[in-house]
Amino acid sequence: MGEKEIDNRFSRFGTVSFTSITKVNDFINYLEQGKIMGTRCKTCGERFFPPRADCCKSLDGNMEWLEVTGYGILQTFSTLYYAPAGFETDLPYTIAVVDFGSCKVFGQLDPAIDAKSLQIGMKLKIAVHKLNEKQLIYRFQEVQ
Amino acid sequence: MGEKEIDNRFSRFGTVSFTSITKVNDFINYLEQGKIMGTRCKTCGERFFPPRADCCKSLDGNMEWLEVTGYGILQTFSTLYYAPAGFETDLPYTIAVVDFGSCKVFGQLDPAIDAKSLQIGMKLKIAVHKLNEKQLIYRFQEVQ
Amino acid sequence: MGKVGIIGVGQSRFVRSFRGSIRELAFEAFSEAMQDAALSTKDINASIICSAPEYDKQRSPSAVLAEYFGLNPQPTCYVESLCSSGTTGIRLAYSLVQSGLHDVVLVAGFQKMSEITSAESQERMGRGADIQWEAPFGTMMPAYYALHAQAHMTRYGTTLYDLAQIRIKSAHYGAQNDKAMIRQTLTMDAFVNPESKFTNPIASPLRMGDCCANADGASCVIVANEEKAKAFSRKPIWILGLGSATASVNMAGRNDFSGLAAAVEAGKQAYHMARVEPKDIDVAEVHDCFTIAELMAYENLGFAKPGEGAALIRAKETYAEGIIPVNVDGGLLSKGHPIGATGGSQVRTIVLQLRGEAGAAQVEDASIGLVHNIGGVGIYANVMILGRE
Amino acid sequence: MGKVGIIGVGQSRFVRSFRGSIRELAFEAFSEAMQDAALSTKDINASIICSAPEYDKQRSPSAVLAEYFGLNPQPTCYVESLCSSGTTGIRLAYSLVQSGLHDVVLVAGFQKMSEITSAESQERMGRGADIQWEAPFGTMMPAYYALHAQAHMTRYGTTLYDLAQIRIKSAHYGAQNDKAMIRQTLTMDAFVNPESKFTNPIASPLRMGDCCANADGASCVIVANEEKAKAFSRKPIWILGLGSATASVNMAGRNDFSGLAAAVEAGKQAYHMARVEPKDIDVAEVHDCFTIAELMAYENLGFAKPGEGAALIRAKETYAEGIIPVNVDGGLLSKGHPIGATGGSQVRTIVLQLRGEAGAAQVEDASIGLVHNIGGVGIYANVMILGRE
Ligand SMILES: [Zn+2]
Ligand SMILES: [Zn+2]
Repeated sequence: MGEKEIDNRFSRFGTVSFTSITKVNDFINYLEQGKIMGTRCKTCGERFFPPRADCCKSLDGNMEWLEVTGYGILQTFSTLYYAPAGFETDLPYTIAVVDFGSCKVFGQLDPAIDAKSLQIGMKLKIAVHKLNEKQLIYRFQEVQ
Repeated sequence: MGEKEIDNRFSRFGTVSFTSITKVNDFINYLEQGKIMGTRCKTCGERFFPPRADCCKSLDGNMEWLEVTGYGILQTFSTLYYAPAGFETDLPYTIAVVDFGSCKVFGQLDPAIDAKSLQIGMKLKIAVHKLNEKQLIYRFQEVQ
Repeated sequence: MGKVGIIGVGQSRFVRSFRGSIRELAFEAFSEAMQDAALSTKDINASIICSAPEYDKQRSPSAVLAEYFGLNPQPTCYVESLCSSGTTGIRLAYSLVQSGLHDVVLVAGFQKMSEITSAESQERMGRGADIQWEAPFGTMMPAYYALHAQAHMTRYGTTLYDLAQIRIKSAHYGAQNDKAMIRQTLTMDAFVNPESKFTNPIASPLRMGDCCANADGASCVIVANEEKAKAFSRKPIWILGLGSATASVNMAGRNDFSGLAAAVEAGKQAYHMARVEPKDIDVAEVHDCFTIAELMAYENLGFAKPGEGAALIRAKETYAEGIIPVNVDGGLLSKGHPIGATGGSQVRTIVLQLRGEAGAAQVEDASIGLVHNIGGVGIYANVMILGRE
Repeated sequence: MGKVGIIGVGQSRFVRSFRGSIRELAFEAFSEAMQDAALSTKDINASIICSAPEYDKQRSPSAVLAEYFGLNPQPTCYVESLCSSGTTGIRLAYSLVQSGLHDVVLVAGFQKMSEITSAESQERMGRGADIQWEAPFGTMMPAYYALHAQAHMTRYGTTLYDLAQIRIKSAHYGAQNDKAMIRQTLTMDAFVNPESKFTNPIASPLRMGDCCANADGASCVIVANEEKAKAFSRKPIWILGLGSATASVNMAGRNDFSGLAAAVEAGKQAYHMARVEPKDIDVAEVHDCFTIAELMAYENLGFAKPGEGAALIRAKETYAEGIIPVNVDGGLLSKGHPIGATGGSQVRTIVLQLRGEAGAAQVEDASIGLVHNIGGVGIYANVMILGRE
């Protein structure tokens, strides 16, 4: 997918990324375009989020990208008051799982949402957020 | 053996020590006195070098200290031209195994010994060496 | 095939900060298990060493420990499945014995996190989840269990009061266990008094009182085939059932957060192999790294129906006198959680119970016991059923 | 008891720097082995994941790989014995199958050192030895094998010329192996010309030409009980013998440096279990992380008497046409040494040889093969004997 000599684009994912090289590095370019993408196996049709380069059913890597769109349903959430190294200044922050029907997505909530207003079953959408000039992430946002 | 709140004396062993806390921390005090000490199980008489706090035969920790003395016989050796982190400026240096009869000892050779003069089977002695104000080690030396 | 028995168990005291190296820590459990089984090193045909990775400095610790135990030239290896490493090691020891490769296999688990810095341990915790898709969001183990607690509370009406009852039971039995790290009893005051540290928020809805603490510790379990077990031991305890399962590391791969699917599956396998049912279990050790973990275990193992775990603890039915005594050694919440040592410590407790040697917390005439040991938030699950006959 | 067979093998290309994550690297070997065995994920009852610790960032990689392979909820765990992790995993898979716990077990080994910095890998190498008693002296793996080379040369008159002959054989076969990292043939000129990088001193007496190189790579081996092996595979290869042993991590605990005592012991066990002798072996893969390691293996496995290993390579008897062909896939010296993947790659080569599918390096009518896989400098040793019948 990438063509540079050392394609370490994935180091740009999230606040702290321990991964830099992956066959799905194009995920980062899609984030830059404001798109959160999963993959779908062209051989068997299986959808994957997080995206994968390989299908464990077809045992091959014949994948296409597919955008996560629309509204999702909040499955569960938690607000953290302690954090691993690198996240201390973000505290408190809320992580959540949201079901978009064709796939589920794990991520952080937009800090603008009042954690007290959260209810499992509520509708949320997803959007790309630039943490700084280099790092990109996605966050769940309120549906107006 | 130690009595301080956090007894991390073993961090003083060698150029780089990844171990700081051990029941045989007194080994470091003996080094300071110029002595290289193994242990002997008071229950069964087994001798150990490196020293141990526990006897795997008697399944207890009834140990006494015993000094490594006299002359040893060089078993084998190698001069390193590449080194792990922290040893780069010491290169080249020579490691060796020397048999003192009642125990064998692994360590570095005194850099004053010409590596070309080394022969398996030759006699060597052992002595404590201060690497700097904090770190202590032992080295094999020529017998005059 | 013949039976496989446990003929020796040992455990170090679990402490905040052990004053020795990992080999010296592991030796405390090793020597206790060897003395318990009345074996010498030549009787051990192989060893398996278990711990969680990167919490201490020694790479490939199995060879270092085997040498310190006097177990050369017998084979050894390192086995890991996070917090369930210990029972994964015992499962593999069972298979090594049952396959005929070895007669007697020793399993030692240890953890000594106190020698790395707090910053180092924070960094490593960040790499326990999927480093590609979840760690970039700032995940930690309490938050993963909190996701499940939130779902359980919403779905079934479980409350912080219910969770506190589990910690109070734990403290009751921890006070009786002289190898436990935390030995003070607790009352509900600790969970309602806003001055109490136990009410500090960690990851909502979980509070400090819902979480176990890291500890330094070691455990050791010796497994033997039927012939050797009968020859060496007056009271061998038999491995009747073994179950093991996994679930996706990524939360996005899960369908339900009100229980651990891997624990349900592992439990089913173990009951099937042992030909017993939940009602046949006389005493259980479950993986209570968090209060919600014990509550989910009640339901996932069939001690209560889904959603009825809270009723079980409210009725005190998981105390030693109840219908299904659980964690009557204080559990991880009171003993502390030295990751690689935890599974072996759970098995030790059940072995002592089935031998009738469990002291103050002895469950009367316990003959069938269960161990539930979880790695990560149900990423790995092992269930083991042990019996006197 | 029934037999245990190998029904699928796979390997990624071994490369300096793989352009993907560890799960994507491991998938290359996984998918090849699954296609080789014509299985789908539901046919796999459990998996074992092998690598050397701390050379990449993902803690507890077994769950991450099992999820990527589509192997939830089947159990998995991580197994490690340094460079022999792969065959330790296969040994445990054998026992899981033979014990009756599982029918089909998949073993995947991987290593991807290219994503940590060179400084990080240097630091980790310093922690591969006993960190309490040897690391403080500045030890590294080449130096440990050099201690053995020095002793072998002094005792038996082995020369650098003899060692170079082993590397030349390796290069000859590496050039034929399209999955090998280093594919150029070599002549003695590379070892006598002072301008050649192969003459650079590393740890006396070993020179650069005597050492294998790190690589990124993955391997996969699928093990099944007799019934499933016959049902799934036209050409199952049977595990006839398994041996495993250890020696002290501390050099001070060893009596002899001219061979590896653990390899001798593991070999004896494997020959005994398989009821064969060294002369019955048609083709062997031995752990040639250094040239001296292959030379010692000739002697430790009984292909030559102690001290006569050099004569064997001088007479070219370990070439494919010789009396005991060794490492005719190029060995670690040419394939590269992706630590956790190495044992599985060795087993794959022998399986292909016994099936008659080894291509240019096929040994005529090979029916019994041997794998010798060493962890550290003989700290761990595994020997496995495979057969067509
Ligand atoms: Zn597909
Ligand atoms: Zn003794």
